[in-house]
Amino acid sequence: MPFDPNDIMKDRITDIGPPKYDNFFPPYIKENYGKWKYHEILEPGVLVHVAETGAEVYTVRTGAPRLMSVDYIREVCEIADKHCGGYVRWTTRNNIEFMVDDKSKLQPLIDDLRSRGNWFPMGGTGASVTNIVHTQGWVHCHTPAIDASGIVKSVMDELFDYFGSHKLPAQVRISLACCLNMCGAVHCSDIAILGVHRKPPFVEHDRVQNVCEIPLVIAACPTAAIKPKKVGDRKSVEINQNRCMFCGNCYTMCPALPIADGDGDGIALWVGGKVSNSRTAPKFSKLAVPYIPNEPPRWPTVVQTIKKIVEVYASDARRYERIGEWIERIGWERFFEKTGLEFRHEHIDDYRLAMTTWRTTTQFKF
Amino acid sequence: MPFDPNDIMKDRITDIGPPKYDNFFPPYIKENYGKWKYHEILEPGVLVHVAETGAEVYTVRTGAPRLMSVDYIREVCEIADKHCGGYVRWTTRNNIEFMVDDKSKLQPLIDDLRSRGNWFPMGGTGASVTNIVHTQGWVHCHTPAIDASGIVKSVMDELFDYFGSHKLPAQVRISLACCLNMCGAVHCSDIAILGVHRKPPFVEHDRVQNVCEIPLVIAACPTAAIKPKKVGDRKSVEINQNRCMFCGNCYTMCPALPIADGDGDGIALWVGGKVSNSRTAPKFSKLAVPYIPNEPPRWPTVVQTIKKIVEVYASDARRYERIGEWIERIGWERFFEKTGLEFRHEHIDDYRLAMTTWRTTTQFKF
Amino acid sequence: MALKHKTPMLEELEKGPWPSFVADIRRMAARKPMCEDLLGLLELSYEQKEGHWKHGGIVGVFGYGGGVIGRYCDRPDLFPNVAHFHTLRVNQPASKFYSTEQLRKICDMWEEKGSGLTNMHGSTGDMVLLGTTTDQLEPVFYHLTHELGMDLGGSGSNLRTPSCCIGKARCEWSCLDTQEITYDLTMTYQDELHRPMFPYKFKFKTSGCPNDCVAAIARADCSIIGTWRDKIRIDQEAVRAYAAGELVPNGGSHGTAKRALDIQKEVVDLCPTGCMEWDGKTLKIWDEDCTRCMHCINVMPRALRPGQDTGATILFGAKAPILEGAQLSSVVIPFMKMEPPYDEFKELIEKVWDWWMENGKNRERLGELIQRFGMKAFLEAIEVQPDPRMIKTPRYNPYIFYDPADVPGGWEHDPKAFRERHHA
Amino acid sequence: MALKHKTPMLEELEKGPWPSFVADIRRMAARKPMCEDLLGLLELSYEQKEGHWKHGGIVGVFGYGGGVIGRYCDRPDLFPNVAHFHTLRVNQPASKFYSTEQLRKICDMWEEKGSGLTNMHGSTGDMVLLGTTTDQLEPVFYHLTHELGMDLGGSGSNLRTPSCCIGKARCEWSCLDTQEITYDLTMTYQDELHRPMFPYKFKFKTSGCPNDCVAAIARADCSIIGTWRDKIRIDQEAVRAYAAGELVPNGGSHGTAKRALDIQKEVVDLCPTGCMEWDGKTLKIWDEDCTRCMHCINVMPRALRPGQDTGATILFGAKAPILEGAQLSSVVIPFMKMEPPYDEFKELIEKVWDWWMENGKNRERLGELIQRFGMKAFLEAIEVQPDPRMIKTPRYNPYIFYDPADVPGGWEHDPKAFRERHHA
Ligand code: SRM
Ligand code: SRM
Ligand code: SRM
Ligand code: SRM
Ligand code: SF4
Ligand code: SF4
Ligand code: SF4
Ligand code: SF4
Ligand code: SF4
Ligand code: SF4
Ligand code: SF4
Ligand code: SF4
Repeated sequence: MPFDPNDIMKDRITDIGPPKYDNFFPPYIKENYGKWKYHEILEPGVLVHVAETGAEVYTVRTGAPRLMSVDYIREVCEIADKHCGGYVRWTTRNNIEFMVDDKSKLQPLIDDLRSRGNWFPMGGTGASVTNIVHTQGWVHCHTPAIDASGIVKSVMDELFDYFGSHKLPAQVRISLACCLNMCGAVHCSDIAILGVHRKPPFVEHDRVQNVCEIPLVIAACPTAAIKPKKVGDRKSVEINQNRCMFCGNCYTMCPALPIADGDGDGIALWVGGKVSNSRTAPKFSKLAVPYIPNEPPRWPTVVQTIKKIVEVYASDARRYERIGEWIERIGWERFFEKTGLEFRHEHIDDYRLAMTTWRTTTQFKF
Repeated sequence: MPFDPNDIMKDRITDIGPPKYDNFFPPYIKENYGKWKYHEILEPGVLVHVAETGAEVYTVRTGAPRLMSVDYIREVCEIADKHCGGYVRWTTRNNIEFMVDDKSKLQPLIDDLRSRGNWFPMGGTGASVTNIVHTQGWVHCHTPAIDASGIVKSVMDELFDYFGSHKLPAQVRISLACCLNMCGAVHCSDIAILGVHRKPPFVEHDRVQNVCEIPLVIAACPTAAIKPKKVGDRKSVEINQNRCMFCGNCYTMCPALPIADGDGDGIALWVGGKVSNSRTAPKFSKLAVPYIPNEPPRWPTVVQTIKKIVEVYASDARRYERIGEWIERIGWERFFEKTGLEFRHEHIDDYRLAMTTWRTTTQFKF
Repeated sequence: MALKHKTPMLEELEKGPWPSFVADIRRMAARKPMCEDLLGLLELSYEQKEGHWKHGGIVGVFGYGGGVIGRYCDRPDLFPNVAHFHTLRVNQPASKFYSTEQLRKICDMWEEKGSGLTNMHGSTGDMVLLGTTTDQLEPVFYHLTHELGMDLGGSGSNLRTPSCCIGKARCEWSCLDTQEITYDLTMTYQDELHRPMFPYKFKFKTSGCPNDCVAAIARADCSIIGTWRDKIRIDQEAVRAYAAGELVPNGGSHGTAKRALDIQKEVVDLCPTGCMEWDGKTLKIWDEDCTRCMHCINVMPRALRPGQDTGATILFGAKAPILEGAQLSSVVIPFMKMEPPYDEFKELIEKVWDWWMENGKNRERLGELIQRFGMKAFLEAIEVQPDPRMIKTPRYNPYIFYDPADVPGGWEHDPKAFRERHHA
Repeated sequence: MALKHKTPMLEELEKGPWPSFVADIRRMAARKPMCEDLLGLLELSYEQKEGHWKHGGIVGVFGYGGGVIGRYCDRPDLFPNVAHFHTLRVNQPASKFYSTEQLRKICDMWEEKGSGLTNMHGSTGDMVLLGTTTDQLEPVFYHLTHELGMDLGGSGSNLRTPSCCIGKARCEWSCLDTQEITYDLTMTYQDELHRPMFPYKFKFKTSGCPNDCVAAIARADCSIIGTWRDKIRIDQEAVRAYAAGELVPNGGSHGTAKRALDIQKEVVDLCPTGCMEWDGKTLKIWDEDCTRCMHCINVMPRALRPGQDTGATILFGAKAPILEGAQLSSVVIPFMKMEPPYDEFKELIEKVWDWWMENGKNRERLGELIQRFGMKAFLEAIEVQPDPRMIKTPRYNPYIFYDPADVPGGWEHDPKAFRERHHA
C-alpha cells in the first residue's frame, strides 16, 4: 500500500517508536551482552574488548563530519558490509565505529579505511581530541551567531594530530554551539566554542503585533529587559538595551526582533568543563575569551587560540588532569598568564550567582 | 571645668578618637614592636614570644565572661598591677591577656590567677575551644530570639575541659548570635549558635502608621513578603506569611510588627565555618540542626548537641583539620551519620544561591 | 562539476585532513538542486557573517506535535530550492547500532524524498534528516513507519528522544541495561514523545556508569547513571601486573606501550576520597569511603571492576542556560534498582511530571521549577525523603522556611497576651 | 545578699567552672539598683523565653549621629531602674592594650554614671558601656573626652569603629602595622565615624597576616589583610630540628611535648598548592606557586617566616545576612604597600565611598551594591583593572554584558540594510 497523499489516514501507523536496539546488534555483541571483562586501546582509534567468554571485539573508530550525505553513509555501509558483517554504529560524539570479531579481520579493515583518502580518519580514543560535538549553525538554524560545521572543520584540521594520537594529559572534549541555547551542551566541555551576539535586538514595530505573542516575548527575557509599548496604534515592545545580554531568547519567540549582526556577532571561548565523575565532580566551562570576530571561511583566530590553549595544557598538565583540573591546580591567574590570554571585565561574573565566583580568600599567586 | 548640664557646648571636645594604642603598650612591647621572631605555647593558656633582640614576653590568657562589671575589671587591674607593671589587654575573642617580661614573674602570676576561684580560667590557646564570641541576647537587644550570655556560660561550663587543654584536632571557634542580624558574625564559625524566630511577625494595625515608615518596612523584607494595606482609615501593612522566613528585619524597622514568641523561638546550630586562610579558604558555617527550643536556664539540648559534635570531631578528625575541613573530607552524609543528627528538609537550601549547594555529581558515600 | 553558485569561501573548507562536509555536500549537489542551493546560501552566510534561515512556523505530520523542525530560507529569490528546508528527527535505535540494510533503505528514501543530507546524529541523539519540503513530510513519515519500522523523535514541549551510552553492549563497566531502559522508556512514553503536553522539553539520558559517556548529568532533565552499592572487585594479581609493567595502564589511553604504573601516584593519590592503600603488594580499598568515581577502575581496567549490586543514581534538572542559567542534574535518588518493567522508576517519573505540569510555567524546565519552588516542595511532591546525598553542603544562609506544623500554635501569635507581657 | 527580685533560674548560672556573669552582676546589684532590676528583668525573660527591650528611639550626644544605642524596657512598671538602659560604644585603643590606670578611671566613672556593667568588648571592637539613663549621656561623654582622652565609637549608618589583631605588638607574622593603620584610619575619618553620611554601616578590620585573627574577611566591608610578595624565609637547620623532634610543632598548639614532626605528612601534604618538597634534609618551597596560606609557617614557626616585601591584600564586601545573605570579602587589590600616610589606600577608599554614597540604597551594604551593580561597575568607579586574582573562577554563564564601545556600530543595527539582506 503506497502512500496516498489524498488520504493520509489510510493505514496510518503511529507511535511505533524506534526499532529495538538489538535488531541491529551484530551477533557477537548480542552473545556477549553484559559479559565484557576488559578493554584495551591497541593504537589510536583501535580498541579491543574482551569478554568473560573469551570472545573479542575489535573496534575501529573514525572521525566523521556529522553533517553527512547519503553518499557518505552508503560508503560507510560499503565498508561495514565488506568487513563487519553488515553492522556499524555511531558514538555519542558522532564518530563511527566499525567492529570485527576477529583479530585477523582488523588489519584489512584498517587498510581499507586508510585507502579512502581523508574520509575516515582513525582516532578519537583515549587522551585525544575527539570529534567536536556541534550544532546547526548557518546550515539550518534561525538563531546562530556563527556557523557550526565550518568552524569544526577548521579546528579539527588544525588539531588533527591530536585526534589520532594519545599525546595529551587526558581527554580533551571540544564542543560548539552556535547560540546561547547551547544545543551542543557546551556548558560542560573542556573547550567550548560559543556563538554570541553583541547587539540588542532591534524591534520591527510594524510586525510585532502580527507575528508575535507579546506576553510570551516579555516572559522570555531572562533579565526582564522587555516591556510592552504602543507605537502609534500598534502593540509592540521596547527593549531596555542596558539590561540586554544578547541571549536571543526574545528573537526565538518573535521574528520581529532580529538580533543577528555580521559585524557584532562572533565567538566566545570557554574552558575547563567536564562531565565525567572521574576524580572530580562534573564542572561547568568557564569563560576564557569573551569575543573573537567571525572570520569565515577558516576562523584563524579561534583556531589558533584553541591550539594555544591545548598546547599550553599539553605541556603543563599532569597525566589524567582534564583541562579544568589542571587550571584548578595552577590557578586561574596562572592560566591567563601561561596562555597569554587577556583577563577582562567580561570574565568577572555579573549574573545571578556572580557572588559565588569572587575570590573570598587571600590565597592567590602573584 | 566640670560638666555643666545647662551648657553642654562649653569646652566641648569632639572627634578626638581613641587614645593612641602605644600609650598603653608595656615598655617591652614598645621596644620589641615588629621584632618578634617566634612563639611557643608553654602550657594551655600560656605563651612565650621571643624577639630578635632576645627579649621574651610571657602571656597568660584567661577566659572572661565579656559581660563584666567594673568590679571584675578592677580585679583584672589588681592582678595586672601586681604582676604586669600595670598593663593588660583583651583579645579579639574577649579573653584577657596578662603579660610579664620575665620567666620568673610567670609562676607567681599563674598562682595568683588560680587562687581566685573560677574568675580567671587559663586556656584558649592552640587546639582548644576558646571563648565564645557572642552578642547581647535578653540582656540588651530588642530583636533576640534567645539569650546570649546564659547559653555561652552553659556551653563553656560543659566544654570547659577543652578550653584549658590542647586535645582537639585544631582550633574550635564557637560563636553565638541572638538573631539573624548575626552580630556575632557566626556565619564563619566552626560551630555557630543562632537565635531563630519561627513565626511571621504579627501586625499591630493601629500602631504601624504612628511608629513606622511604611516604605522602609516594605523595603526591609528580603523576600518581598510585605505589602502596604489600608485597615479602616489607617495605613498599615500586610505580610504574606508563606514568604516569610522569620528574619525579623521588618521588626527592626517597625516596632509594631512583633516577632518574638516564647514557644516558637529557639536555636539553630551551624557547623564547619572558618575564617583563617590556612590550608583552605574561609568558609561559611552550614546548617547542622534547624531548631532546638529555648531551654533556660541551662539549655541542655543545645549544650549536649554541641558536645556531641565536638566529641565526634575530636575522635574522628585528623590533626590540623578544622571542623569544616573534616566534614569536607568525610562528606556530609557521614557527618550526619556519625553525629546522629537528623537530616531534614531545612538543611536543603532554598534561598537565592540554593542551586549551588545541590549535589551535581554521582560522587557520594552510601 | 561546476555548480550554479560560486562558493570560493566554502571551497577553502575542502582542504585539510578532517573529512569535509563541503566536499561531501558538493558531491550530492551534482544531482540534488537542494544541496546546490544550500551551498549557495551558505556561501552567502559566509560572506555576510549572518544566517539566512527564518523561524519555523508550524509544520509537522498529522497527529504529532513534534519531530519536525520547520525551516524557511529568507532569500527564496536567490535559492528557491531551499525555500522550504524542514528537518525530521528520526528516533535512533538505542546506542546507535545499525545494520547496513537499514541504513541503505534510509538513504534511498531520503535521497528520493529529501535533500539527501543528514546529521548522524543530532545532539539529543536523533538521526536528523536535514531539509525537505512541506509536501514531503507525510510521505517520509509513511515510509518511515511502513517500510523502515521507524518513528519520529521529539521536538517542542514534549518528551525528547531518550538516549544512552553503549553500555553492556560493549562496555565492561556498565551497571545498567542502558539500551533496555532507553527503549522501554521510549516505548512507554510514545504519547508524551509525540504529543506536547509538558511546560517545555524533557530529556532522559542513561549512562551505564559514572564516566557518563552520554553526558547525561549535563544534558538531561532526568539523568540515569549506573552505579553499585557493594565493593569494587579487585584482582590483586592484575594490580601487581600493572605495577610490574606487564599491563598497559588506563587501557592504553595514554599511550599503548607497556610501562610500570606508579600505583601510589597515579591511582591512590588521585583517589578523591583517599580511601585506598597500596603497600607495593596489595591494594586495599575502604569501600565505605569510596564515592565510585571510577578513576581507579579506569586506570586499571584489568584489575578493578565495579561491584555487582548494581543500580542507578537518579538525578534531575540539567539544562542549557535559557532562562536562568545552565544547570547540572542534582541527585534525587541516590540508588534505585533498575529492572524491567521499571515500575518504581516510572512511578517516580510520573509524579515528577504531574508536579511539573501542574506548577511549571510555559517554557520552564523542570530544573528551573525546582529552583523556583525549592527542593523541599519537589521532594514532597514526589514523596522522597531528604537525604544528605542530595546536597553538596547544607544551606549556609539562615533564611529557613520553617514548617508551621512544627511550631506550637503554627503561625499564630496571641497579640493580646503578648502586649500584656510586653507593654508597647 | 537578698535582692529585690527572686532569680532562681539565673542562680543556676552561678554554678560551673566558667566565670559567671550572673554572679558578677549580682555583686554589683548589691550597690546598684540598675543591676538589681536588670537581673529581675532577665529572670522574667528566662521564664517567658522572650526579651523585654523595646526599640531604641533617637538618643545620643549632641553633634554625633552614633555611638549610643538607646534602649527602653517594656516593663518599667516592674523594673523602673532599667526603664532607660542605653549603651555607649567607646572606641577602644587599637588591639586593646590598656593601662590599669586608664581602666580604673573608666570603672569609677561608669560606676558613678552608669550601670557599672560593660562588654569587654563588643563584637565590632568597642568597649561597650552597658546601660545608663538619657540624662547621663552628655556627662559620660564629657567625662570621656575631658578626663579619659576617649571618644565614642560608631553606630548607625556611618563608619564603624575600626579594629585589628595584635599584629607587630606581639606577633612575629604581622606584615602590617595593624594598630597604626587602624589608628590612622580612625583619626582620619572621625567625621565619617561620628556623623552618619553613608547608606548603611561600613567596617574596616585589619589583620597582620592571612591567619586573620580579627576575622576581617568575614566581618568588614573593607578587609585589610597582611601578606608578602617575596619568598618565605627558611631556616633549614630549624626545619631539621622539627623533623628530629627537637622543637615543638605548631608552637605547641597540639600539645606542648616535643615530638618528631612528620614534615611530609603534616606540612608538605597539607600545603594547598603542593608547592613544597622535603627530601628529609632540605625543605624546598616553590614560592611562585605558594598562595601564602600560612599553614607551613604556623606549623614550624621557628623555621619559616613570611617574606619581607610586605603589604596588604585589600578585600571588600563582607557582611552578615541582612538582606541578601551573608558575604565574605572579595579580593579587589591583590597587593598594596601600606605605609603612612596611606595616601594610596585612602584615595581608594574615598572612591569606594563616593560610589557607594552615590548609588547605594538606604540600608544597602557595599557588598550588596557590588552584587547589584556588578563587579565591573565597581572596578570602573574605583579605577581598578580586572585581575584574575579577584575571582575564584571566571563566569560560567554566557550572559555577558558586552560593552557597546567594543562593538562596531555600538548597539545600533541598520534595519533597512538588514531587511535587504534578509527578507521577512
Ligand atoms: C564510545 C563511547 C560511548 C558511546 O556510547 O558512544 C565511549 C566509550 C568509552 N568510554 Fe567514554 N565514551 C564515549 C563518550 C564519553 C563521554 C561523553 C562526551 O564526551 O560527550 C564522556 C564524558 C566526557 C567528559 O567528562 O567531558 C566519556 C568519559 C569517559 C571516561 C572518563 C574520562 C575522565 O577521566 O574524565 C572514561 C574513562 C577513561 O577514559 O579512562 C571513558 C571510557 C570509555 C571506554 C574505555 C569504556 C569501555 O570500557 O569501553 C570506552 C572507550 C574509550 C575511548 O574511546 O578511549 N569514557 N566518554 C563514546 C565515544 C565518544 C567519541 O566518539 O569520542
Ligand atoms: C590573641 C589573638 C589576636 C588578638 O589580636 O587578640 C590571636 C593570637 C594568635 N593567633 Fe590567632 N589569635 C586570635 C584570634 C584568631 C582568630 C579570630 C577568631 O577566632 O575570631 C582566628 C581565625 C579563626 C578562624 O579561622 O575561624 C585566628 C586564627 C589563627 C590561626 C589559623 C588557625 C587555622 O589553622 O585555621 C593561627 C595559626 C595557628 O594557630 O596555627 C593563629 C595563631 C596565632 C598566634 C600563634 C600568632 C602569634 O604568633 O602570636 C597567636 C597565639 C595563638 C594561640 O592562642 O594559640 N591564629 N586567631 C586572638 C586570640 C583569640 C582568643 O582569645 O581566643
Ligand atoms: C538539532 C539540534 C542541534 C544539532 O545540530 O544537533 C538542536 C536544534 C535546535 N534547538 Fe536545541 N537542538 C538539539 C539539541 C539540544 C541540546 C542537547 C541535548 O539534547 O542533549 C540542548 C541542551 C540540553 C537542554 O535540553 O537543555 C538544546 C538546547 C536548546 C535550547 C535551550 C533550552 C534551555 O532550556 O536552555 C533551545 C531553545 C528553545 O527551546 O527555545 C533549543 C532550540 C533549538 C531549535 C529548535 C531552535 C529554536 O530556538 O527553536 C534548534 C533547531 C535547529 C534547526 O534548525 O534544526 N535547543 N538543544 C539538536 C537536536 C537534534 C536531535 O534531536 O538529536
Ligand atoms: C553590640 C553588638 C553586639 C555585641 O554584643 O557585641 C551589636 C549589637 C547590635 N547590632 Fe550588630 N552589633 C555588634 C556587632 C555586629 C557585627 C560584628 C562586627 O562588627 O564585627 C555584625 C556582623 C558584621 C556586619 O557588620 O555585617 C553586626 C551585624 C548587625 C546587623 C546586620 C547587618 C547586615 O548588613 O547584615 C544589624 C541589623 C541592622 O543594622 O539593622 C545589627 C544591629 C544591631 C543592633 C543595633 C540592633 C538593631 O537592629 O538595631 C544591636 C544593638 C544591641 C544593643 O541593644 O546593644 N548588627 N553587628 C556589636 C557592636 C559592639 C561594638 O561596637 O563593638
Ligand atoms: S545552538 Fe542555537 S543556533 Fe545552534 S542549533 Fe541550537 S538553537 Fe540553533
Ligand atoms: S536578547 Fe535576551 S536579554 Fe536581550 S532583550 Fe532579548 S531576551 Fe532579553
Ligand atoms: S544578634 Fe540580633 S539580637 Fe543579638 S545583639 Fe545583634 S541585633 Fe541584637
Ligand atoms: S520577618 Fe523577614 S521575611 Fe518575614 S516579613 Fe519580616 S522582613 Fe519579611
Ligand atoms: S558510561 Fe560507563 S558504562 Fe557507559 S560506555 Fe561509558 S564507561 Fe561504559
Ligand atoms: S572509584 Fe574513585 S573513590 Fe572509589 S576507590 Fe576508586 S578512585 Fe577512590
Ligand atoms: S592575624 Fe597574623 S599577624 Fe595578626 S595576630 Fe594573627 S597570626 Fe599574628
Ligand atoms: S604558605 Fe601555604 S601555600 Fe605557601 S608553601 Fe606554606 S603551606 Fe604551601
